[in-house]
Amino acid sequence: MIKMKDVVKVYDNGITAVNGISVHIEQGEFVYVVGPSGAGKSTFIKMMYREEIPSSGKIEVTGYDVPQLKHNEIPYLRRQVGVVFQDFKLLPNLTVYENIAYAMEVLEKSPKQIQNRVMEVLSLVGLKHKARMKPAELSGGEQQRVSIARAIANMPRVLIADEPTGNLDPETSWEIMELLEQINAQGTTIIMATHNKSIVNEMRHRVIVIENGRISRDDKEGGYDFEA
Amino acid sequence: MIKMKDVVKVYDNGITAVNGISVHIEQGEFVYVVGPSGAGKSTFIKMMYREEIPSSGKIEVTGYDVPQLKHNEIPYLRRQVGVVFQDFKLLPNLTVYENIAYAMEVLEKSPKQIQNRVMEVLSLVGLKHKARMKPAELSGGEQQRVSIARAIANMPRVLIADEPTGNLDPETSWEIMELLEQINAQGTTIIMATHNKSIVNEMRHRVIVIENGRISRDDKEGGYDFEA
Amino acid sequence: MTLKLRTLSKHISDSVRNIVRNSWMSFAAVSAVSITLLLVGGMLALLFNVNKFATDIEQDVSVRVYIDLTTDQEQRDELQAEIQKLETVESVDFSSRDEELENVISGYGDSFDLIDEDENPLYDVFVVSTKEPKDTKETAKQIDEMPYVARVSYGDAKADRVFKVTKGIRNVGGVIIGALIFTAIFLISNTIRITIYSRGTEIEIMKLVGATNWYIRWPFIIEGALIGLFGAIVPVLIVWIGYYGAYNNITPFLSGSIYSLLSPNPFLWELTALMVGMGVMIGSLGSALSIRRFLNV
Amino acid sequence: MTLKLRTLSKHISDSVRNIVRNSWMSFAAVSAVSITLLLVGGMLALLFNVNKFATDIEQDVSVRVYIDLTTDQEQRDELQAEIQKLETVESVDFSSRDEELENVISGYGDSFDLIDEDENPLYDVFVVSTKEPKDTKETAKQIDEMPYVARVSYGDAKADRVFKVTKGIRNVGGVIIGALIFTAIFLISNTIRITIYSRGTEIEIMKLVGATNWYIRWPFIIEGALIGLFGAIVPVLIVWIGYYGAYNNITPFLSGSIYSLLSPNPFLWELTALMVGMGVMIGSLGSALSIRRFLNV
Ligand SMILES: Nc1ncnc2c1ncn2[C@@H]1O[C@H](COP(=O)(O)OP(=O)(O)OP(=O)(O)O)[C@@H](O)[C@H]1O
Ligand SMILES: Nc1ncnc2c1ncn2[C@@H]1O[C@H](COP(=O)(O)OP(=O)(O)OP(=O)(O)O)[C@@H](O)[C@H]1O
Ligand SMILES: [Mg+2]
Ligand SMILES: [Mg+2]
Repeated sequence: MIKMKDVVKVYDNGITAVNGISVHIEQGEFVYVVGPSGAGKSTFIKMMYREEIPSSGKIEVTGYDVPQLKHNEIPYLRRQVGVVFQDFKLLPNLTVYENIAYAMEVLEKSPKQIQNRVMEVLSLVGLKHKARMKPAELSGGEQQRVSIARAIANMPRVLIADEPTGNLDPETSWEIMELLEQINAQGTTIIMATHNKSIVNEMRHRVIVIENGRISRDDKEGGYDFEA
Repeated sequence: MIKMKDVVKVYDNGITAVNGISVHIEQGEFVYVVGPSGAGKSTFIKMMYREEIPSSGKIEVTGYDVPQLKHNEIPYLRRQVGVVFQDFKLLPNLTVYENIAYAMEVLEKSPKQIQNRVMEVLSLVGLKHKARMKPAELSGGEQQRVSIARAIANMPRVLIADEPTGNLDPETSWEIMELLEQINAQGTTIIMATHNKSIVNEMRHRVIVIENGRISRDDKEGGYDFEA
Repeated sequence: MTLKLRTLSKHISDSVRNIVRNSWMSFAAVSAVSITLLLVGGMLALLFNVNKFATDIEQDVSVRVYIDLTTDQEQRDELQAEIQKLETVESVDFSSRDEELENVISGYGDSFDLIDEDENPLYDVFVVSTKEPKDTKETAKQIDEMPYVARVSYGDAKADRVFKVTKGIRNVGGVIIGALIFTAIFLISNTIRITIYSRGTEIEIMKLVGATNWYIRWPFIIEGALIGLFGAIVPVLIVWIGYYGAYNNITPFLSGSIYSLLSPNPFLWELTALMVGMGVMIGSLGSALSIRRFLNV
Repeated sequence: MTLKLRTLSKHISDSVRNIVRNSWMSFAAVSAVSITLLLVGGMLALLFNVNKFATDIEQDVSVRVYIDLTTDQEQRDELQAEIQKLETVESVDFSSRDEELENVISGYGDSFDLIDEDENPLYDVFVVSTKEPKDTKETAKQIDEMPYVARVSYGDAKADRVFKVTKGIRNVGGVIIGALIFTAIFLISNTIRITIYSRGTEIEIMKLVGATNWYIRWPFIIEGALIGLFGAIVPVLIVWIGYYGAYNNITPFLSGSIYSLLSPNPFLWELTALMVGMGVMIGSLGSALSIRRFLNV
């Protein structure tokens, strides 16, 4: 499903964010990625859908050779991968509804199908009543939930979530986690970077700990703590 | 220090984010503001430094009659109040160093003073080595810490922090909390909106719970839980 | 690049939505297009009329055929018929030596009052106009070889000077038009580029949620075309109103003279087509080109 | 608004930093300013020379004083002296009736070869130039009342036509200059407005961290001025080079004629001042005005 081999990412400013990571993630797995601030979690994740290109190493996602992908193939990789971005990345001029619909229109789905699915995912994240608002009119947590709704709208084979509960209260966080569990149960691979200790400790899944750009621990049913 | 009386905020889109809040916060207090996503915490906080103007009600902050302030007086209010924004609000074209320095230059402090203080706050948040980078080159948690560093640089009388640990791992979050405790111990009033249950429960302070735009609980040494 | 009809209509509605939602940006872009096209349209209207004026002047350069003093009426008619037969000749007008003298007197001042009609030192003249100004010289030569012709002049010096001046005017006008069109292309596409650059993050997000380059490009191209189109409306209106105003005011003064303004009918339509065409073309092309730098993400 | 020297130098370095960091945006703005100023500068150079040309033509309208046939040498000198005394008169040239006849022959064509010098029907003439074209009529009247003067003409019809044409040229030129300057103001400030609008969030952040309106405004104003200044460099260079090129190429052709181009020396400096002034003024003012909408936050 997702294979990384000796992946290194050195940014233009000389910072080595990922320093030799090799990992296999099977179809249907649920993986937490944890680690201190600036450890390279987001970079690790961004390379999977080619927001960043590794400096060296191999990455394979749902059969695509990601670093070697031609420009015109990238959109098709990204359609297999739903992403909840750490900074949401909502289109500021579109309403909540339109933001989610856009990600579906890109696949040229029928308007009927789009309408139904958008309202469905909006009610899943509890924001059906805010469909007509612009992102700037939402609270931080609401924007985050729209980003989640958009990521799952196309029922992707892989769901990548970077800190999806960072702006949510514990109650809402749990609701979102249950949603992700359901999606995972339907066979979607989930990779989730998080700082939320209680979630990682209570909903046990594979935990990959990244420190200083390297995987320092990789436990099948691990807990959060990565310090000694 | 901070007084609110019957404050209501109805946004242009008709949403009532704050629906009649009255509260007194004394100089030197440390107050958590908690509540579910979209409850009105950020709105409550934004009205203190006039990012938003209440639809009705009175607000007094460090002696300023905030809603009645003339346009040319607003900057002087804001210089008394350091703010950690939920979405960081860093200037994208300035380096980390310059972002913090800008908030001090505005007060026309001497270059020497500015230089010393900027490096000081950067080392307090553990980012001295990233001083020359642009915000876009930082991880989410690093950007958040820059925003914290900027807010405390001018040693404001009031520090307002909206979700300051949302993108930080628990370890770093504790370091930041200790920093805030220190600042509070020096007499700075701190108002902090947060979703971090363990922090609120372990570092006990006054807790204001906001639900549906109203204060549903206000405990001197409360815990996080606001449900039932 | 093959477009489903549904997708096309989606692109169109998306582009309209973008224009409306970015209203101030759209307004700034539309007004930049408007003012540029107004400048181009106005100057083109002026320059094409200057060109017309130059042509009118050139047309006025006629060949003067001085007829032998000994020629009688019949021979003169014969000569006239022969001249008329030349393919390059438009018209032949007779001017008697008495009329010529009057011309001289009125043209050069009345010092010539002194000359009696009996002392008239002038010839009878045929004034020959050619269809094309450029044929003047050749025609003059051909006529010179005909019988009964004393001498032919096409006011060599004067004509050459006129042709030189009109050529100069045309060259300068051509350079100005070229410069204007270049300026318009540059300014309009530059404005569009700036507005698109300020939407770089938006485009990046579109790419990140899986949009293909063409899916992103189309609404921007249509938006550019619409901005160009909307930007052309006001200048086209102004040019029509202004030109009709000028035309109606100036034409009475020119009546009777050899000069006339370009008739609005085909001219304004051509100008309109040019302005709208430029707006739409530069707008859409400018969009398509500016967007490139954001697409390879 | 009172500025500490340190703050001022801070503002200047901030504005330079902004220009460098937003390099593509600055480049787009600078090039929009450049192309606009080039258009304005080029057209102004052209139009001012057209105006000069019109003035040259007007200057050429001289008063012709026909001297009584009975006047002797002494009386003629007396008359010349009297004319010269008029304040409006620039020069008085004598042209004998023989010279006049030659003029007529060469000017009107050689039909006049037939006239013997003995039969010369013309007068001796003083050709009087006035200092200002507008004084022509009045001067002619005054001279007409002097003794020994048979008649005075200033080529009434011709002069009136010349004045009409030059007035027309000047009016059209004035309108074009006005339109160009308006266009330049609009386009440059519009470009600056768009670039500033795309930095709205930045300005809001500045306000949120406690910057006063003037603290935010100054770097933007300076930035606008610098963009105007940088934008003026290339067009100024092109205008200098182009004008010298044109001047050196055209002047030889005009030597001996009454026409001449405006001498580069004061003219190009004035044009430079105008272009730089426009760039800097519009740039800084455009900045100052565009930024307003973001400041009341
Ligand atoms: N675009 C970039 N250009 C240059 N350096 C970058 C860029 N993005 C991240 N970095 C650097 O790479 C390192 C890893 O960043 P990354 O975003 O992967 O961290 P992270 O583990 O997601 O942290 P956080 O938990 O704070 O989000 C950081 O030190 C950061 O400064
Ligand atoms: N600028 C705005 N315009 C219109 N409505 C807004 C605006 N900002 C917030 N709202 C609405 O006001 C309500 C309260 O928002 P607020 O940001 O105060 O919530 P919050 O308590 O901070 O939530 P979170 O924990 O998710 O950040 C939300 O329902 C939101 O949709
Ligand atoms: Mg991250
Ligand atoms: Mg909030």
